[in-house]
Amino acid sequence: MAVKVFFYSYFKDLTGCAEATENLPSGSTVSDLLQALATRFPGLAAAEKSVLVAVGVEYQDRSYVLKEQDEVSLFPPVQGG
Amino acid sequence: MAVKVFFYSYFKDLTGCAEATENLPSGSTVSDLLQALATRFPGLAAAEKSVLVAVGVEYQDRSYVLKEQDEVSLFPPVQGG
Amino acid sequence: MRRVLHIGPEAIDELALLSRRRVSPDMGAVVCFLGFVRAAEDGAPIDALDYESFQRMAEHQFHLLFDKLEVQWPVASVRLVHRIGVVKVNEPSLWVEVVAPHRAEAFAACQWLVDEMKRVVPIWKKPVPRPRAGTPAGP
Amino acid sequence: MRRVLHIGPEAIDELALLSRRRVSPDMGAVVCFLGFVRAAEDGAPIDALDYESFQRMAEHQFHLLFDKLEVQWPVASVRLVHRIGVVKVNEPSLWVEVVAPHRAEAFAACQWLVDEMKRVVPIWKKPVPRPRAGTPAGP
Repeated sequence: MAVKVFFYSYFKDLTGCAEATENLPSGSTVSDLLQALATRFPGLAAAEKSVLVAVGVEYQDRSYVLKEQDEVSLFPPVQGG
Repeated sequence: MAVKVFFYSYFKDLTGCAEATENLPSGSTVSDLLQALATRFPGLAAAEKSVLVAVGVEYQDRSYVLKEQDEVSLFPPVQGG
Repeated sequence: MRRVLHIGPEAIDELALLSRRRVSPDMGAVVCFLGFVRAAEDGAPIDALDYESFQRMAEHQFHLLFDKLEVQWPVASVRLVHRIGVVKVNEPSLWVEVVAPHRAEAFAACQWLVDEMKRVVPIWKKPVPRPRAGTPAGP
Repeated sequence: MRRVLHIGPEAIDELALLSRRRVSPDMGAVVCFLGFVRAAEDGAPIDALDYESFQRMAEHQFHLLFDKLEVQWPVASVRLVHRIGVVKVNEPSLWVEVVAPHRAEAFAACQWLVDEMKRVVPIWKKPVPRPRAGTPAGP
């Protein structure tokens, strides 16, 4: 299945793009997605521990099972205010 | 010695006046003053436990030894804001 | 620390106060508090509160609090206005502003100041009762 | 509970926000917080902060916080404006106002909201460095 991924803040610099699509076997988790992305974007791998993950507009943890059409956002710790 | 006393808030209603002068032996304390005033203003006696005492613009407790020219203010718990 | 204190009968002019705010470039946080007169006092409906102050002592006690505040927190500015006399329901009787480098100290200092003020500053309030409709005036 | 939320690039217009404040007669406390951009970020002088938001999620997360706030405290109104894009040093990036019956809950709710926002709302900042005088531009 195809999962759309969006990057925010300096993750756009680490990956060189604002969004990407990753093809994953069905049943894949956020953790699987992060592994696939780490291969494709080595810059992202170094930041992996601090990556926050949202699916749609909700936070999800690494065990979340992805579904077709899910829009995943990856970003560093937030810093509003 | 003559000590000037000022009343604030509903203590003016209890005593019927905004200020009074009390003659006390030298060496008298705030406690002595309150006793003398309780005789003169029975309405004040009932409120005695909650009376706050200032000499000039500073809070003082009941053991404070009064001096000639001291201006004593008596008032109930404050309620600003 | 900048200190501005006013205790007086004028309505609190928030816009004028805002226009005189000074925040230096190393300050990151401003906390303001406004206290409004509520429609009921001790469960009874009121029209207003009538505030009285022992003016000279109130000013002195506020400055003692400012002294303590300055020692406890790195506050750049504190401004406080307390209205006295009759303040109608739904009008502010108290306005406080604290400017500090970070939010934690701005919140803490502002809240502490209001709490302490209510403990030591000689100001009192008297409810101005709301006449009950249909109730004839007393004897 | 009244909720007003705006996340956008416009300068925060405090006077306009004040003019739209609503305090019902049973409310006794208003607490406002303003966050200003400070002249240094991590020890280095800056000209500004450039804020980015994941807009749709930021709005959703703010509303989740408002939901939680409303359960914890009897707040009548919360209004929050977060500026995004370039915000210069000494300009506010955040404005928050909480209206509640009493001061303790107004302070607690306002401070909690700012703290939680900084934990969960997807907004980020990038320093816009201040060019050092006499330093030639890089290659």
